[in-house]
Amino acid sequence: GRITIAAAADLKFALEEILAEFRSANPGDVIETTYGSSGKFHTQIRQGAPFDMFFSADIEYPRLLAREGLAASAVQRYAVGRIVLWSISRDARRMTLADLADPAIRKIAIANPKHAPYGRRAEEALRAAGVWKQVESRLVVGENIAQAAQYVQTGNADAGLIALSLALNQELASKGSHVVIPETLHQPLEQGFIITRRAAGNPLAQRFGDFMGSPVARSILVRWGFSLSQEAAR
Amino acid sequence: MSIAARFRVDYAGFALDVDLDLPGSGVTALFGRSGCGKTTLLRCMAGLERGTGKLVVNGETWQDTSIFVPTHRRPLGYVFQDARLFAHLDVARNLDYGMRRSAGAVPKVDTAAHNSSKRAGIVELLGLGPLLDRLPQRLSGGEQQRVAIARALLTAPRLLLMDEPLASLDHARKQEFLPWLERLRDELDIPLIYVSHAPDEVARLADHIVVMEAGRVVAQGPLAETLARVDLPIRLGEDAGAVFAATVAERDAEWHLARVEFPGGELWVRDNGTPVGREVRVRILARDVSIANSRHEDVSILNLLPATVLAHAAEDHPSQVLVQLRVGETLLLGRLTRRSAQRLDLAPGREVWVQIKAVALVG
Amino acid sequence: MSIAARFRVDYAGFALDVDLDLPGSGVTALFGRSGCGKTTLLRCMAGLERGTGKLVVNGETWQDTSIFVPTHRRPLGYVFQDARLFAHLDVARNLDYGMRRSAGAVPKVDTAAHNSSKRAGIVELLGLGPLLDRLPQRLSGGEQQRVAIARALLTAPRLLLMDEPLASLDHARKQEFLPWLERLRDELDIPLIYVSHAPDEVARLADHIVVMEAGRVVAQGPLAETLARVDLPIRLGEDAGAVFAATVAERDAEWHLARVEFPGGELWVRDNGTPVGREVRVRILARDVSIANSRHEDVSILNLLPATVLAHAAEDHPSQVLVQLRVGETLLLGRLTRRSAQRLDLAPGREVWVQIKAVALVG
Amino acid sequence: MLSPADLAAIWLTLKLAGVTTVLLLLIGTPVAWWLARTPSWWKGPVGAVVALPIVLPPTVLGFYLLLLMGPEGVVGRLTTAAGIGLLPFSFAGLVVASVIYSMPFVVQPLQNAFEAIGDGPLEAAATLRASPLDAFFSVAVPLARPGFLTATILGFAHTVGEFGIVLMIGGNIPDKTRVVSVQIYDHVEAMEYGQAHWLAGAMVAFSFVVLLALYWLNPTGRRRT
Amino acid sequence: MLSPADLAAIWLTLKLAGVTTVLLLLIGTPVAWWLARTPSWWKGPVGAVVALPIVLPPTVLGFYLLLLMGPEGVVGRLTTAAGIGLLPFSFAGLVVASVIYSMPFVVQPLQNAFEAIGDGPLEAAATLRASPLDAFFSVAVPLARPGFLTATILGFAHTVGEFGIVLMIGGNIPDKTRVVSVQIYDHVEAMEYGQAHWLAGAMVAFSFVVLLALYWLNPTGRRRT
Ligand SMILES: Nc1ncnc2c1ncn2[C@@H]1O[C@H](COP(=O)(O)OP(=O)(O)OP(=O)(O)O)[C@@H](O)[C@H]1O
Ligand SMILES: Nc1ncnc2c1ncn2[C@@H]1O[C@H](COP(=O)(O)OP(=O)(O)OP(=O)(O)O)[C@@H](O)[C@H]1O
Ligand SMILES: [Mg+2]
Ligand SMILES: [Mg+2]
Repeated sequence: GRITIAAAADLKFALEEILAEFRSANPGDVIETTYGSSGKFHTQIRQGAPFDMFFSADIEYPRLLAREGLAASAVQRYAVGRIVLWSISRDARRMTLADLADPAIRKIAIANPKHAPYGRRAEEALRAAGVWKQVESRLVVGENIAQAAQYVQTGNADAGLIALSLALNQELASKGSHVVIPETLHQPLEQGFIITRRAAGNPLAQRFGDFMGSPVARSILVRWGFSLSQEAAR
Repeated sequence: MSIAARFRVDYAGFALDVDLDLPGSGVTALFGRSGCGKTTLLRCMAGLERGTGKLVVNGETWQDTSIFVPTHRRPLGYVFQDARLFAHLDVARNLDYGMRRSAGAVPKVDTAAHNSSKRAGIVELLGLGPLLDRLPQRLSGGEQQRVAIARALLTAPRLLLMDEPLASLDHARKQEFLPWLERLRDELDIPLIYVSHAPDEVARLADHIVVMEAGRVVAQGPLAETLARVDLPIRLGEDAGAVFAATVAERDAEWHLARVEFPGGELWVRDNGTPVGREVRVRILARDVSIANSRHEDVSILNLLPATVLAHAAEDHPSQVLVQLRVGETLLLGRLTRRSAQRLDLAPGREVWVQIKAVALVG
Repeated sequence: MSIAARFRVDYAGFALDVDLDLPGSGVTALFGRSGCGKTTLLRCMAGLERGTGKLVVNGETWQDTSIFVPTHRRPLGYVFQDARLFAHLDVARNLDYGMRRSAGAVPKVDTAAHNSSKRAGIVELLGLGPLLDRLPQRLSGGEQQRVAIARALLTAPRLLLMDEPLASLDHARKQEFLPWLERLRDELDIPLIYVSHAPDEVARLADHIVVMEAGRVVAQGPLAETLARVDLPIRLGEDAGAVFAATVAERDAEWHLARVEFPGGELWVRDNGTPVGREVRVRILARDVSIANSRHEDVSILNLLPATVLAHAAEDHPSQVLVQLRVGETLLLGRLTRRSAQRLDLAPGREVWVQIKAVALVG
Repeated sequence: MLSPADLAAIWLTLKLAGVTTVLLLLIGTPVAWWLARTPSWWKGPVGAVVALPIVLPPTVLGFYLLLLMGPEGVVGRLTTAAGIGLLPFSFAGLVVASVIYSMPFVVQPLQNAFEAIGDGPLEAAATLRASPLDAFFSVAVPLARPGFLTATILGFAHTVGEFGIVLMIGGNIPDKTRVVSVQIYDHVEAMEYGQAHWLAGAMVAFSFVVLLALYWLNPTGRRRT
Repeated sequence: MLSPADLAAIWLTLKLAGVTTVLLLLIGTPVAWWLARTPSWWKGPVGAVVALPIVLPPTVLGFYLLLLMGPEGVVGRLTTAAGIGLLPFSFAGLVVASVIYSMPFVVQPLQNAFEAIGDGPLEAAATLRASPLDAFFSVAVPLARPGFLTATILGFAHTVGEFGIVLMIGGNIPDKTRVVSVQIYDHVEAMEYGQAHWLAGAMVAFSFVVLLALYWLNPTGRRRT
C-alpha cells in the first residue's frame, strides 16, 4: 500500500519516529509525509489535494472537513499539545508568564493568534496570566510556531511561547530552556486526524490510523511533549 | 509602362499632396529643398507610410482605396537616407538578407549561381570585399552607405528607390559607381526614383525630373526639355545646362576623341568606348558655352558651332544672363555676363558662333 | 598659432598613424576616400578615441603621454557624420544644450543677450525657426543635419570639427550656408577642420588641405600651392583649379562687376559687395580656362590675359591634358584636349592668351 | 550534505524552472511584442493586467488560483471537461501558477527591448522582402537579445526562488511538487539548519554559476552610435 | 468592507513600497549604470550577485537576514554600534530587506536601458561640454525612461506583493510592520475569506490604477529610425 500524509508541523519529530516504527513492522508499505500549516492543508484538501490522511494541530479543521463529507473516518483525537515559555538569554525554567511584564524583555515571540492554533493558545495564556496589556506592544508574531522559535533562536526576541514538541527538539533544547505553561491557562490544544475521502477503503490508511493508538506510538507522542487525554488513550 | 502615384499624407505642420505620372523605366530624379517631402514620397511608394492614395507600377496596382500591398510583397529596393544596416549581422549577412528572400523572384535560371556571381560583382564594384565579416558598428559612414546600396541592389527589385544614396561617398567612388548605375538603368529596364541634391548626378543619371516644394510637385518633365527651360524653377546654378541625344559617327584613336552628330551639327567629345552608330546622351553646361561673333581657329576650344540666339533670361546674380540658343534643331543654354551680351549685341535672332569648352557624354 | 596632432589608433584591420602640423586658424580640409580614417582622426582630436598621441591646439596641450583633457573640457564644436541629436529634447532644447553649458566660456559681455541674438542668427540662417518645437524623430534628414550644425556652432568653440556637415543639404541651402561659414572663418579666427567629399566646398572654404589614405597622411599643404600642383594626388576631376589672392580695385555699378588685381594681371568678376581695397580669394577652375594664340575681342569671354606655358600633365582621360600657366607671378591651370594642345603648339615657354570663362570669388 | 530527497527536489526545481522559463518566453514574447508595437487603447489595461499578479502575496494568489483551478472553479471545470483533470497538486499546476506569477518579469524587459529597436530595422527588413513574422524572428528577436537575457534571468531565478504559490498549488508532494525552495523552507521550519544551509548554499552557488554564464554570453551591448 | 486595521496596513504598505522604490532607484541606478558601461572583468560576478537574492525562497532569505541583522549578526552589531539599534521588527528593517530582495527587478531593466542608449548621445553630450555626471542626468536618464518605468513598476509591485521576507523580518506588528500582503495572508489563513477578498480586491484595483497611470505616462516609445 501507499499513502500520503499531511501533518501539522508541530507533529514532525514525533511522527517521523512513529513512522520509523511502523515501517520496520510493515516494510512493504510506502508512507510519504508533508508537513505544514493545518489551515493550508484544510484548504487544499477541500480543493482535492491528494492527501490520504490529515493530522491537524487544531481538531477544528478535520471536523470541518468531516462536516463537509470529505472524511472517510470519524475525527480522531490523537493528542493534546502543550505550550511552553522558551528563552535563550534567560533561564526560562525559573520564569512564569508574569515575568514577561518586565520591560527588559524587549520582544516576545508568538505564533499568529489569528490562524495558528499555538498562537491562539499563547494569547489565551497571556490574557489569563493578566499580562496581555503589558506585553501586547512587545509581541512579534511569526507565521507559525517555527518562525516564532526562530525569532528567539536568532536572538531577535528575548522569549517566546512555542510548542513543547518544538522545545524538546535537539536544536532548540541545546540552546535554551523552557517552562511548560499550565494547562489551566488556556483551552486545550486538541489535535485530531481523519482519513480523507480519497483514501476511503484504503487498508493502509486504516492500519496506520490504528497504529496511532498503539502504545508504541503513544509513548513516542508523550516523549515529544504531547499529552494524551482520556479520549486519545481509549 | 508607367508609374501612377497619388498620395496624401498629413503630419502636424506638413502635408504631402502629390499626383504624379512617371515613366515606367529609366531614372526619375526627385529634386527639392530639405524638408520638402522627398523621403515621405518614397516611403509612400514603398508602403511604409500609410497615407491615402493610389500607386500603380507598370500595370500592377500596389495601393488603391481597397488595396494595400504590404511592403514585403512589393518587389522594390530601397536605399534609405540613413543606412539602416542590421546591427546584429555582419556585412555578408546583411547583403544576403534580402538576396535570399527574393531568390524566388528571379526567373528559372540557376538562381544560386546567378546570385552569387551578381553578389561578387556588386561587392567588387563597391569595394566591400575586405568588410564582409565586419559588424556595421565597425564601419565608417561611407562604408555603411555602400553596404546599404549593395543590399538593396541584390534584391532583384522591379522598382528602385534611392534616397541620397551617394551623399557621403567620395569623389572617386562616385565616379566608379555612377557609370555602373547608368548601365544598370539601361540594362535592367526598371524604374529608378532617385533623390539627390547633387545636380551633376541628376543631370548625368536622370531621364525625368520631378521638382517638389513644400509637399507639392511644382515642375516635372523629361530631363532635356526641363533643363533647357530658361524659366526653370530648379536653381541648378553652376549646373544649368542642356542635355540632348546624339549618335557616335567617328572615333579618333590618336587623340582619343569621338565625333558625335546631332540634329543640326556635330561635336568632338572624349572617346568613352561607345561604338560608332550608337546613340549617346550629351550634356553641355551653360557655364561651358561662350559666344563669339566670328569663327576663331587658334583657340584651344575644340567645338565651334553656328547658332541663333533665341531668348535671354536673368540669372541669380545681376551681372549674369542665361542665353537660349538654337543649333540646328537643338537647344543650348549659355551663360555670360550682361556686359558681354551687350557688347556682342546678342539680340534674339542674331547669328553667332558658340564655343563649347567641355562636352560630357552622360549615358 | 598652430595645431600639432600626432595619433596612433589600432583597430583590427585598420591603423591610423598621423603626425600633422596644421595652421591654428582658418579651414583645414580633410580629404580622402571612404574608410581612410578621417572620422577616426576627428574623434582623436575630440578626445573620443583614446589612442596614444599628442595634441596641442594653439598652445594648449589637450593630450600627451601624461595628459588627457577629457572631451567635455575641450572647447570644441563637433558636427558628427550622423546628426546625433538628443531624441528626448526638441530642437530648441537641443540647441540650448551646448549653449548653456559653454556660457561661461564667453568673455564678460552680457552673455545671455549675446547668446540669444547669436542663436537667433543661426536659427534664421539654417531655417530652423519653424522646427524649434519638433522632436528630432519628426525631422527630415537635412533638417537633422542643420540642427546638428547649429548646435555645434552655438558652443562658442575654439576648434571646430565638422564631419561632412553639408552632405545632405540641398544646393540652395549650401549656397546660403557656405558664405556664412566663410565669414565665420574670417571673423572668429578659430581653426576649423572640415571633412568633405565635395571639391567645390573644399576649394571654396579651405586654406589648407590634408589628404589621407589608409590611415596615413599622403599630402598636405596650403590650398593654393597644393591645388596648383599638376601632380596632385587628389583626384579633383572637374574641380581641379587654382586659387589665389587678389585685391578689389574697382566696382562697376552698371554691370554689377568688379575688377580685381593680382600680381601680374587683373580680372573682371561678379561684384559680391566687397568694398574696394579689400583682399579676396579668387578661384579659377582648369575647366574654365581656354587658350588662344592671339587676342580675340569679339567673344563673350570677359577675361583675357597674356600668359606663359610652364608645364603639361596628363589627365585621367587620355584625350585631355592639364597645362600649368604663369600670369605675371600667379599660377593657373587650364584643361584642354591633347589635340588642341598639339594644334596650338603649347610647348613650355610659349606665350599665349588665356581666356577665362568664369572666375569665382570664394571668400 | 544533500539527501536523496534534496536531490529529487533539485531535479524537480530545475525541471520546473526550465519548463516555466521556456513557457514564459513563448507566451511573454508575443505579448511583449504586441504591447511594444500596438497603438491600441488596450495597451495600457493589458500591460497593467500582466503586471498585476505580483502585487498579490504569493500564497494569496495561490489561494485564488487554487479556487479557480479546483473542482468547483471555472478553470477546474474546463480542464476536467477537457480530460486533463485538475491542475492543482500536479506538476502542470505548478507550471501554470509559476507562469502567471513570473509573467511580468519576462514581459516588461522584452517590451522595453522591442520598443528600443524602433521602426527602422523592421522597415528595412520589409523592403528586403521579409514578412512581418520573418522580420520578427530574423531582426527583432536578435536585436532584443539583452531583453531576452534579462527576461530569462528574472523569470528563471524568480521561479526557482518562489515558494508561496508553489506550496499552495503544489501541496508539497515529494517528487511531484516538492521543489528546492519548499524543501529549504521545510528544513528551516523543522530547524534542520545544517541541511538548510547546505541546500541553500548549493542553490546559491548553482544559480551564481548560471547567472555568470548568462552574463558572459551577453555581448557587451555597447554601440559606437 | 475594510477594517481600520486593513486601512492601517494599506497605509503602511504604500509607505514601504514608496520608500523602497525610491531607495531601489537611488541604489540601483548607479549599479546599473556601472554594469552597463564597465569593461571590467567584475561586471559578470557583480551582476550575478545582484540577481542572487531572488533564487532563495523569501522566508529563507528572511531567516538569513534575521541572523545577519540580529544581535549576534555582523550587521546587527554594526547597527547597534552605530546607535541605530537592531533592524528586525522595525520599518527600517522591512525597507532594507525589501530593497535587497527587489534589487534585481530594478537593476536589470535599468542596465538594459542604459546599454540600449549606446555611446552616441553621450559622446555628443561630451562635445557639448557636459561632464560625465551632467550627461548622465541630462541625457542617459531621460533616454532610459522606459527602463525606469519598468524598474519602478516591477520594484513597486514586487514590494507590495512580497510578504515572505516582510513577515519574517517584520514580525507582523500592527501599524509598524503589518503590511497589506501580510494582512491578506492572515485573513486567508484565518479563513476570513470575505475580508480577504475585499482587501485583495482593493489592492488589485488600486494597483491596476497605478499601473495604468504609469503606462499612460509612458510615451509610445516608437521611433521612425
Ligand atoms: N513623423 C513626422 N511628424 C511630423 N512631421 C514630419 C514627420 N516626418 C517628417 N516630417 C516633416 O515632413 C517634412 C518632409 O519630410 P521629408 O523627410 O519627406 O523631407 P525630405 O524632402 O526628405 O528632406 P531632406 O532632404 O532633408 O531629407 C519635413 O518638414 C519634416 O519635418
Ligand atoms: N570600431 C571599429 N572597429 C574596427 N574598425 C573600425 C572601427 N571603426 C572604424 N573602423 C574602420 O576604420 C577605418 C576608418 O574609419 P573612419 O570612420 O575613420 O573612416 P572615414 O575616413 O571617416 O570614412 P567615411 O568617409 O566613409 O566616413 C574604416 O576602414 C573602418 O572600417
Ligand atoms: Mg529626406
Ligand atoms: Mg567618416
